[in-house]
Amino acid sequence: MSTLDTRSGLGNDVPLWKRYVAGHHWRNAEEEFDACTLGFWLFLATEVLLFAGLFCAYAILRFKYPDAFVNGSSYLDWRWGCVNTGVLLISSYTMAASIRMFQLDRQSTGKLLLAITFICGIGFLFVKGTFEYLPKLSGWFFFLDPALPHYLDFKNGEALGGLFVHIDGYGGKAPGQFFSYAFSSDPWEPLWWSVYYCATGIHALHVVIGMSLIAWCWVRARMGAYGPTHYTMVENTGLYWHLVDLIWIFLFPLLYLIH
Amino acid sequence: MTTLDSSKAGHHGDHGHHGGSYLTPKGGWLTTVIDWATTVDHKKIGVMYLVAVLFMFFLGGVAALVVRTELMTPVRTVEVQATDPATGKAMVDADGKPVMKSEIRGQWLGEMKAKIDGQELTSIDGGNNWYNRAFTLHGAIMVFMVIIPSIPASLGNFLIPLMLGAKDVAFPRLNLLSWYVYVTGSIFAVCSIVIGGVDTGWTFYTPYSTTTDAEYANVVLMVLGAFILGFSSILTGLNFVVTVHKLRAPGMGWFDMPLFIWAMYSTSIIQVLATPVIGITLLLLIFERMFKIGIFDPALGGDPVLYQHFFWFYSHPVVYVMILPAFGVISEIIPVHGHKKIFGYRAVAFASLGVALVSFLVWGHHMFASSGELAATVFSALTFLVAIPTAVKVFNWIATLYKSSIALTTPMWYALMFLFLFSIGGLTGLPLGTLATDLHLHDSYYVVAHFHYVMMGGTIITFVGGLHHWWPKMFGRMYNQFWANIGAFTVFIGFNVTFFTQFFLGTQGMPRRYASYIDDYQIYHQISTVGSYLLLVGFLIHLFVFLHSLVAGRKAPANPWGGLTLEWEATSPPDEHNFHHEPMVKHGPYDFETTVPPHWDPKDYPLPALPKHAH
Amino acid sequence: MIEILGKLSMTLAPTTLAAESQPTYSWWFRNYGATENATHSDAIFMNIWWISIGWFVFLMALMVYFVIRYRRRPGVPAPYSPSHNTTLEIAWTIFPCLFLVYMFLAGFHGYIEKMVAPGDSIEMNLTAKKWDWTITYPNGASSPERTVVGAAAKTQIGDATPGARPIPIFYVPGDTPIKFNMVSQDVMHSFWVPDFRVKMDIFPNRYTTYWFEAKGPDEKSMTLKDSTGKDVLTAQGQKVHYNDHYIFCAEYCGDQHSEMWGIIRVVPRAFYASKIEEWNIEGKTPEEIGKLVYQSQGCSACHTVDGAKGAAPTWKDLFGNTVPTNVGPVLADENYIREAIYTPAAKIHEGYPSNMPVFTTAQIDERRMQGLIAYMKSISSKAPKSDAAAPAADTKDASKK
Amino acid sequence: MSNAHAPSASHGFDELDPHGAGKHTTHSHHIVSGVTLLGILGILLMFTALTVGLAQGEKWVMSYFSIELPRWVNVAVAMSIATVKATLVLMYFMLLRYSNPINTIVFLVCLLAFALFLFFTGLDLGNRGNIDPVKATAIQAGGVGGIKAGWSKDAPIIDKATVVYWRERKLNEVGPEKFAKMKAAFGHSHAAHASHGPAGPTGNAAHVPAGLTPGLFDAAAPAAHDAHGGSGH
Repeated sequence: MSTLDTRSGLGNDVPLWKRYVAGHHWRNAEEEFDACTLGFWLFLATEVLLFAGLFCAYAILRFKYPDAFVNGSSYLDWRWGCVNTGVLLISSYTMAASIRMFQLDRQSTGKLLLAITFICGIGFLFVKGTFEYLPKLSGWFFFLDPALPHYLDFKNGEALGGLFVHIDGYGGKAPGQFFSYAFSSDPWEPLWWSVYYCATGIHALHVVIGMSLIAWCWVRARMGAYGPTHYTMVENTGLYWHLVDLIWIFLFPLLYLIH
Repeated sequence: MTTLDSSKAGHHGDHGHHGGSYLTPKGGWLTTVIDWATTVDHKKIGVMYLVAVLFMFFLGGVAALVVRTELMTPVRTVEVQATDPATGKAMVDADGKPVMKSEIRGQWLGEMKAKIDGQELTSIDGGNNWYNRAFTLHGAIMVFMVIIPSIPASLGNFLIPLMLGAKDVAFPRLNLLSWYVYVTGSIFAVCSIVIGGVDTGWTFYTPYSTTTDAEYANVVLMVLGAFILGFSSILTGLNFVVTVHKLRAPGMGWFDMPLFIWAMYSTSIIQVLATPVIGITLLLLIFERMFKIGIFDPALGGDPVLYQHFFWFYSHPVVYVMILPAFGVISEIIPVHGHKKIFGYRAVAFASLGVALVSFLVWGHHMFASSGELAATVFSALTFLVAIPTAVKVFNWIATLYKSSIALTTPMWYALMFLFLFSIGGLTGLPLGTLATDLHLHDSYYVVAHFHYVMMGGTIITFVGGLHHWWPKMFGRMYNQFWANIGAFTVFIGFNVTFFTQFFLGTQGMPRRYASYIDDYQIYHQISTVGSYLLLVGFLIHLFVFLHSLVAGRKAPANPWGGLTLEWEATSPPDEHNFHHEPMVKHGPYDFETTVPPHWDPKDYPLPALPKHAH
Repeated sequence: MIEILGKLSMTLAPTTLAAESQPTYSWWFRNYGATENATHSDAIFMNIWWISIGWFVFLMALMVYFVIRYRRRPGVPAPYSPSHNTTLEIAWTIFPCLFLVYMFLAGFHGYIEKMVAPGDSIEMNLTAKKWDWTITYPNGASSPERTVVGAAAKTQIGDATPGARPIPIFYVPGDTPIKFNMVSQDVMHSFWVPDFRVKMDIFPNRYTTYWFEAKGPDEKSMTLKDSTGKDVLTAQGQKVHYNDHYIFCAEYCGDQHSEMWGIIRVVPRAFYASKIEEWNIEGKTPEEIGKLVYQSQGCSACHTVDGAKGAAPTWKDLFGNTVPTNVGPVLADENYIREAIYTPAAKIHEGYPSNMPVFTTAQIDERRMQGLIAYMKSISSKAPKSDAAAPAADTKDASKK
Repeated sequence: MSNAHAPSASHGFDELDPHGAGKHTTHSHHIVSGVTLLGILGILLMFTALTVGLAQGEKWVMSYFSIELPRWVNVAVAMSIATVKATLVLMYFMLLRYSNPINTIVFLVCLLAFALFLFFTGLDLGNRGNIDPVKATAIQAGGVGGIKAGWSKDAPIIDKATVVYWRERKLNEVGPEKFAKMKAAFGHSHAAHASHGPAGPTGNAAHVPAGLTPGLFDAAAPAAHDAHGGSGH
C-alpha cells in the first residue's frame, strides 16, 4: 500500500517491508491484508463473470452451429495450445513459489521466480501471436513455423529478409467484416472466428495486465518492499495470474479439443 | 418543523479544538481544489459524487422535459428546420419561409449527417431523429449516470464508514479512482451527445444499435462510456462489501448494523456480480459495431435475443441496485423521525439479501414478448417472488409507524411519499409479471409509468429525502423546512400528474418511444407534460432551498433529528477522521426506547419523553 | 411441466374472481377488446387491479391513520410497542403469496390462449421492415391498399395527423382464426394490435407467430366507402361492414418507428375472399401486376410515380434514362432495375441513402419482376414504346401458357 | 490524528516474526510447502496430457470403430478434467484451502451467478426455434445494405453469406485447379465425418487429423498431409 513513508519511524537501513505501516483506518496490518485479499477475490469474481459472457456466447453459438465450431477448431493446432497450457501452468507454479519465497524472506529467489513468470507470459504471447494469430489473420508465417514448409507451394511474398513468408490464401481467418478466408466448409465459420478472437483476445489482454503487475512487483521487490509481514501486492498479483491460468484451463479444451 | 427552530442549535457540532471539519479549506482556493481533487476522504468523495450526479440529473432532466414538450401534440411540437443535404443549407420554400422537417417527412436526409459528412448518408431523418436522441439521452443518463450511482456513491460513500464507526472505506484510493472513472465515463457519454447523439434507446438493442449511423462513432462512445461507468460501479461495490466485512466498529455485530448498511451491502453484492456481465456485453457490442463480429447480428448468424439475455442479466439486477439503497434510506428515516425501533429488523435485513438473490432469477420478464414460451413461464413464476420481500419491507415500515412519534419533517414527508409512490409502482408491476397481460402492456406507456414510479418515485424521491435527512450532517447547515416541504409537495403532485396518466396511455395502446400518436391520446399527454413542468418547479425549489442553506443556513447541531446510528455521534459536519475516538457500539441502531440520542439537547429539538421503564 | 401448469391454471385461475361472461370495460381500455382473448386478458388485468386497489387502500389508510394518530406532540411520550412479532411477520409473508399464485396461473392461462393458434387457422405471412408491414395472403396476393391517416374522414378507431406517410390496410375475415408467420428484414420490430391485447416481437432470421380471431363486423360497424364516398357493395348488392384496428410497431426501430403503423380491417369472410381474389396476380397484364406489386410491396412508401420528390428516386421517367450512381452514370434498363431490387447496395443513386431493402426472389418472383419493369416502362416517356410493347406481350403470352 | 497511527504501527511490529510466520494465529499467512506446489504442478501437467489424450483417443475410437459418439461426451470429459484442474489451482496456488473461508464463499457465489446466467439463457435460447439459416442472405444488417469487408471507403460490400462471397472471389482469382489444391492444403474440414452420418467410404484413411497443422513438429514427413480430406478427394 504505502511506499516510502516514514510513519514507522525506522531508518533507511531497515528493509522496506519491515517499515511498512498499515493505512490509518486499519487496526493492524493483518486486517489490512485480509481486507485486501477479500477485495481482490471480489475483483476476481467480476473477472470470472466478465468471461462468463464469453463462455455463454460460446455455448449458445456452439449449440446452434456445432459444425462451424468443429470446423473452425480444426484450424487450431492442439499442440500449440498444449504448449501454451504448459507454459501458463508452469508460470502459475513459479508465481506461487515466488510468493512463498517472499514469505520466507528469500528475496533473490523470489525475484528470480517473478522474472521467470514474466518470461513465461512473454512466451505465451509469443506463441499465440506468432504461430496462431499472425498466420491466421494475415497469411504471414514466421520463418521458423514448422507448418510453413507444407505451404510453400503457395508462397507469394517475403518480408524482413525472409523472416516472414506470405502464403496466398491461408490468411483471412479474421473476425467479422475482415474475414476473407476462401476455403471454409461451413457458412457460419466466421462466427467461430469471432468467438475465438474475442475469447483469446480478451484473455491475452488479461495476460498483458498480469505481466504488467508482475513487472511492477519485480520493481518493488528490488526495492525490498516485500517480506514475511508484508507481501499483499505479490499475493494479489499472484491471484490475478492464477485466474488468467484458470480461464485458459477452460478455454484450451473448448477451443482446441473439440471434434 | 418548529422543533428545529431553536437558535441555539449547533453548539454540539462546534468542537473547534479538535481541528476543522472535513469541509474546512486547507488554504487558498488552488490548494483547496488540489486537496479535493486528490482527496481519499470518503466524505469528500461522497460530496464530489453528489455534485457530479446532480449535474447529470440536471442534464437528464432537460432531456426529459424536451421529450415531454414534444409529446404535447400528436405531431411535431418542437419544430426543426430542415436542411438540404445537397447544399448543407437550411431549407426555405419559394416564399422564403423556413421548411420544417415534419413537412418533408421521409423526403430529405438528416441535417446532422449532412453537416458532418455529405458523402454516404445512412438513415433517413423524418424529423424524429432528434426526438429519438432526446429520449435515449434521458434514459442513458438517468440510468447509468444518475440513478445507479445516486444513493450508493454519494450518500453511501459519505455514510457507510460513519455508520460503521470507521475512519474511511476499506480502499480509499480505489474510491477516488472510482470517482474519476465515473467522470471519465460520463465525459465519454457527453462527448457522444455533443457530436450528434445516440438514437438507440438506452437498451442498445441489437441489431439496431450496431447498424444505426453506421459511419459514426457516437454509439461506440456512448457504449464505451457505459462500459467505463461499469468499472466505477464495480469499484464502489467492492469497496463497500469489504468495508462492511472488515471495518465495523468494535461491538458492532452483523445485526447491530443500521439497515442502510444492510441495503448497501446487498446492493454492492449485486453490483459486483452483475456489472461485469454488462461489461462484456458492451465490449462485444463495440466489437459488433466496429468489426461486425456477428455474435448478436442475425444477418451474420448471431442472435439478437442473446444480446437481450446478456443485457438484462445485468440490467434487471441493476434495478435493485437502484431501489435497494432507497429501501435502506427509508429504513433510516422512518425510525429516526418516528422515534421508534424499526419493526422486524431481521426481516428487513434479510429481505434486502433476498431481493439481491431473486434479482438474478427474473431478468427474462423483459422478454415475454419475444416468444420463448418455456423461459417466459419460468421467469414469470420467479418474477412474482420479488413481490414477497418488497411487500414484507413495506409492511414493516408501516408497522414501524404504529405507536411511534412521527415528526413531520421534510425527510419524513419524503418517506411517506415514498411509501405511497412505491406501493403504486410495485402493485402496477403485477400485471407486467403476469404473462397474459404483459403481452399487451409490454413496451407501452404502462411500462414507462410503472418504472418511473419505481425508479423515480422510489429512488429519486428517496435520494432527495435522504439528502434532506443527512444534509445537516454533510454540510453542517440546516435548511428552511417550510420551503423544503413546499418543494416536496410540488414534486409529489407533479410526479403523480406526470406519470399516473401514462398508465392509461399504456393500457389504451400508446407504445413507448413514439414521437407521434393518434389524437385520442393527446389529452393524457398534455396532462403529463404539465405535470413534468410542475416537477421542474419542485426540483428548482429544492435547489434554492439547498443553496440558501449553504449560504445562509443556520448551523446544524450534531444530531438534529435524534438519531442513534453512529454518524450522529460525529460532529456536523464530521471531522476529517470522522470521530475523535473510535466509537464503541453500546446500543442498537434503533433502540429509541432505552437510549438517549448522542449529543441530545432538549433545547435543540424536543423528543418524545422516554417511557418510564427506560429511566 | 407446461401441461401440468396448464391443467392447474384451467382449474384454479380463470373464473375464480372475474365474471368472465361479461366483457370487462373500464376507463383503462378504449374498448372491450376485439377478440375473446383480449376480453379475457382485460378480465385478468381488472382482477389484479382490484386486488391491488384493495392492498393499496388498506396500506395507505393505515399509514395516514398512523401519521395522524401518532404525530409528535410536545410533551407527549411515544406510545412504544413491540418491534417484532414472528406470527404476524410470517403471516404477512405468506398471505400475499396466495394472490401471487393466482396471478401467475391466470396469466399463464391467458398466455397460452394468446400464444397457441388453433389448428384450423388461416396462415398468412407478415414481413416487417423499416418502417412498413407487408402481409401475403394464402393465395400469394398482398394488399395494395393504403390510407393516409388524418386525411381521410374520421374513422372509428380514432383520428390521427402524423403526417403524409400512407399506412397499409390489411383485410382479414372476421370470426376466423388467423395466424401470422412473422419475420423481419432488418432490425427487430414488434407487432402490436392494442385491440387484440397482444404484441409479439419480430426478429430478422427467425419466425415468430401471432394469432387472433377478431370479432366480425356487425350492423353497428362502419360501412366501407370508396374514394368518392359511395358505399362499396358486394356482388349481392349489400353494404360492407367493417371494423378497423390499429397496428403499432412496439419495438424501437429507428427514425420513423413512431409512424410504423398499419390497419387491420376486419370484414365479412365473403368480402375478404373477393378482395384477395381481386389482388391475385393471376390473369392480369404485366403492367397491372407491376402496379399491384408497387403498391403491396411497400415501394410506394419511398418511390413516387408522378415525379414528386420522395425518399427514393421517382419512377416517373426513370426507365431508359441515365441514372447518376456512386459508380458512375448507369442506364436504367431492365438489368439495372433487376439488380437494384435484388441487390440494392450494388449501385447507389447519387443523393439518396443506401437504405433500400433487399428483396428476394421469394418476394418478387420473375413474373412480378417483369411486371414491375413493364409498369416502369409504362410511366416513362424515355422507354421506346415499340420496344416496351414487345416483351410485355411476351410475358403475357408466357403467363397464359 | 497522528496518535491514531501509533497503536497500529506497534501492533504490526510486535508480530514481526519472519521465520515463524506459519505460527501466526491468523489464517492469512499460511505458507504452502514447496513440495506441495511442485506436486500440484505435476498433477496439473499430467491432467493436461490426459485431457489431450482422451480427446485424441475419443477421435481414434470414433474413426477406428466407425461410430458416432454424442457430442456431449467430448465436452463433458474435457470440462470435468478442466474443473478438477481449476479446483487444484484454486485450492493450492490461490490458497483458498488455507485462507479465510469468506474468499471461498465469494468465489462460489460468483460461480452460482455464472451458472444462473448460463442456465436461464440456455433454457430460453435452447428451447426456441433455431435461427433459420436459409434466411441469412435475405436479411440486411440493420437495413443499411450489405456488410462492408473492412473499414475503408472502397471496401467491397458483401451481399451474400460471407463464406460464399470469399470462396467465389478466390475461385475467380486463382482458378478452380489451384483453388482445389489450396483447399486441400489449408482446409482440414472433417465436419462431414463428424456430424453427417458414418465415416466416409475410405474409413479412417480419409479421416482428417483435426487440430493438426500439417507438419508441425514432424517436418520430416510433409507428404502425409496431402492425403487429408478436402475437396481434392
